[in-house]
Amino acid sequence: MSEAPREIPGILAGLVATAKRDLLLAWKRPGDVLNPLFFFAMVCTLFPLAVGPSAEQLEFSGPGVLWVAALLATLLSLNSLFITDFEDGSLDQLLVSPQPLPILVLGKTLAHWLTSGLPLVFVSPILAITYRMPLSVVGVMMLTLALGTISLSLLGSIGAALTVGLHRGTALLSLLILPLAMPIMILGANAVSLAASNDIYSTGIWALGAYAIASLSLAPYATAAALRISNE
Amino acid sequence: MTHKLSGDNLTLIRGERCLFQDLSFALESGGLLILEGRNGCGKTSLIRAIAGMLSLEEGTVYWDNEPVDNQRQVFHGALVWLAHRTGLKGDLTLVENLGFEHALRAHSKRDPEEVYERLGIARLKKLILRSLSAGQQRRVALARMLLADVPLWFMDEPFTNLDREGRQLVMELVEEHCATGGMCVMAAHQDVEIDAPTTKVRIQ
Amino acid sequence: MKPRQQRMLAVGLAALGIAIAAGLTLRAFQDNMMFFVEVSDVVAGEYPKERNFRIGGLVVGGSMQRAEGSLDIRFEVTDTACTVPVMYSGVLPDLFREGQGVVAHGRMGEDNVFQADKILAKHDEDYMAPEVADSLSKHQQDIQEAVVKGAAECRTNDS
Amino acid sequence: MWKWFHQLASPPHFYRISAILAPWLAVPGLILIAYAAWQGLFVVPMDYQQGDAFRIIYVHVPSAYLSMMAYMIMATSGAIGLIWRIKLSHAVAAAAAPIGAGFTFLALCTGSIWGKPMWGTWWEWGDPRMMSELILLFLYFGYMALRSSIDDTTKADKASAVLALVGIVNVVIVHFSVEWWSSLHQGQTVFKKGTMDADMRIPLLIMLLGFTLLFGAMLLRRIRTEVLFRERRTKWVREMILSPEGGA
Repeated sequence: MSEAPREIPGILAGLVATAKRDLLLAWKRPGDVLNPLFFFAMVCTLFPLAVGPSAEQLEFSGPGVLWVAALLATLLSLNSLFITDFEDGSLDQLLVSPQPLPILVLGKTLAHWLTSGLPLVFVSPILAITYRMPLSVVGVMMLTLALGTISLSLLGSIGAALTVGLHRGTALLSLLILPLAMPIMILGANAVSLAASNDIYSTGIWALGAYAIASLSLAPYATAAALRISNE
Repeated sequence: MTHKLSGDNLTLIRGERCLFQDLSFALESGGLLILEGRNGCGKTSLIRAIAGMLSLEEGTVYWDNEPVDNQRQVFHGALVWLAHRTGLKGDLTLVENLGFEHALRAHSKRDPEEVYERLGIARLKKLILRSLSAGQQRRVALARMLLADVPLWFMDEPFTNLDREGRQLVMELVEEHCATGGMCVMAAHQDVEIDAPTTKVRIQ
Repeated sequence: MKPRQQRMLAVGLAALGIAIAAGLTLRAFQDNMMFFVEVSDVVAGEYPKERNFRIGGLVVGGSMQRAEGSLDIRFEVTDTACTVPVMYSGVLPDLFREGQGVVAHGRMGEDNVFQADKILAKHDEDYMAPEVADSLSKHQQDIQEAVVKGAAECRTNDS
Repeated sequence: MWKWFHQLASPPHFYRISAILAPWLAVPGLILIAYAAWQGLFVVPMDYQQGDAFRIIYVHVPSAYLSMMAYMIMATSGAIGLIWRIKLSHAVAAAAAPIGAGFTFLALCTGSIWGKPMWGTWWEWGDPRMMSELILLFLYFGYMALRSSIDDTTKADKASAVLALVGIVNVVIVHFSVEWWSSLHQGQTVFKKGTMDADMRIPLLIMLLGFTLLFGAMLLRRIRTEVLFRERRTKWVREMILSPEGGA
């Protein structure tokens, strides 16, 4: 055992290491990434089947449907954010790690966004085109989805941390997260609709950006606190 | 440089039950602290509370005479945790698993190859952990402890899933760790034969 | 980096994040205001072309005209200085009354008539007894006359 | 002051004090509500635009205000419990949640009944107040669900306190996002805020006071039950129940 006190690697190293490990895990289990994407695509298919395929209707409901589907898909993927770590004891290791817990949590959330939010952003244009969305609006939609899913991942991590280790965690997670996620969906879907009707949509983009940055700077602390409580 | 871990009047109530009350202990470099008691009496809760994962009803844990709550990162930088659930990812290989831990901690001077060799897992480096036996996985967890190269070991039931040889190995490692100035907190319901200055805390 | 420094950095970053978020929110509100154009600006031609926007003001008394057999409605909205004619097709909200506040959403037609696709009657937050309201509305007639006069002046200024 | 506060936070002391305090809140509260209800229903003239329909504000406004008040109490006492580890404040948070949910529901119902004559619809999806109130109800449900699914009381207290704090921010944001979305309330630049005649306002203020007192009494009663349940294994509860006058 060496005696001299050694320097703990910087917080950036902790963030990157956690994100890298989760990305590696996702790479080895592609199903976890693909399932929410298929779910997203299927929810998007459900609506025209249920509401009817008239072009006018599709154009009108497209932004809303895509956003609701994205929200539900993110919710689906959030469930497993901390569960496996809890079950195999990795969570304990994170809690007694010399790195600050909020940073590690942020790393995990970053990996979650890269494997759930970002793929949604890239898949959405295909579905948007089937909803007859013009290309200029598709760009706006991708931007809102990108910003919105960041906040969804961060807010969702709070809920996932609160429900980790509970028996009926899945249903409870939705109950906790949906009210928190509503503003994001309102802002996102509305900005896309406004862009589609050639209105000024920048308000929504700014507000989503504000939401993302605010949750980026606060949510990791709440998640870390929730994790410590849940894992007691 | 010697270290000191001590607890003062620790009280923990879980749900309705008071698990322990006014419990105190002190442990110095080179020593071994064994938490004893029947199954389900709160050993695990106590060791988790000392490691800072569980908040106590009352009492303070000190690391080098400074409350742990004031210096969580210093304290956590000085300890490793090994429990029944190993905290290793079944989908990753041995090297990937230990590499993660390596990135979070201060870099150790120990040679990984040497440690793998010693624990008899050198051959398994490229395999994913899921394909290893429970005992082998346990050895990987032990390798993580050695590689962290820190003074304080926390071991919650370290002998589960181990054959006789494995048990012997754990005892040897702990002895060696204590002999070189390390310290170890262990929760165990079996008798432990380790040649180190031992303090025992019995939970009723 | 020492833990204390780390904590300072963390708090600093969080505060910075909140500040940026607050800035972005302000920006969002500003952009939202672009939706809303004062009636006087509309008359002066300062409104977003090719885009929808909102105008708001009082419905000028006696300006409402209904087309027979359809839901088409035409009325005038004033900000007490200028007036804009508004066309709307659809069911008006219950609280829509002459002399009351209204917000119209739509775009400017080429004939300088505002084509509204949404009409929102302002939910009146004045609560009073009918007698009080009566006396006030008598008073309001004077206001209205002034308004119409003002609007006329505005038109002449323009021409 | 601090000492007095600390003393009050001890469960047995609180239990004694609250027993004396509760009727002093409940009785005046009920009297004020009865007086204001009589005023509001029969004495106050009807509104020049909404007729008699506006009288529902005498229930609607107090319950809407209390729905938010209860949430604030729930969140702040949760935070106090989290930071200073005062057990009683967690009991307060737990007790406030169902009452708050009740008032939120009442506010939504009365609002909806009012909406029918006012807007011609029972439910207006675009109204920011209605939406934020509805989401407040969902937050209460989530809070209570989280509490009930964690067996360990201490853990449930802490976890739900975190949730309540996160939710507080959200109610504000929901309000603004819907406001922006529906644009119903745009135009503050043109119309100034409303006013109310004195003879309509005074009964409303009395009603607000009455509701608040009644809420206080209800909250105290619930906290008492909560405290008794949480402390059921302790010595003071046993002594109190076994003593001749305490069992009642």
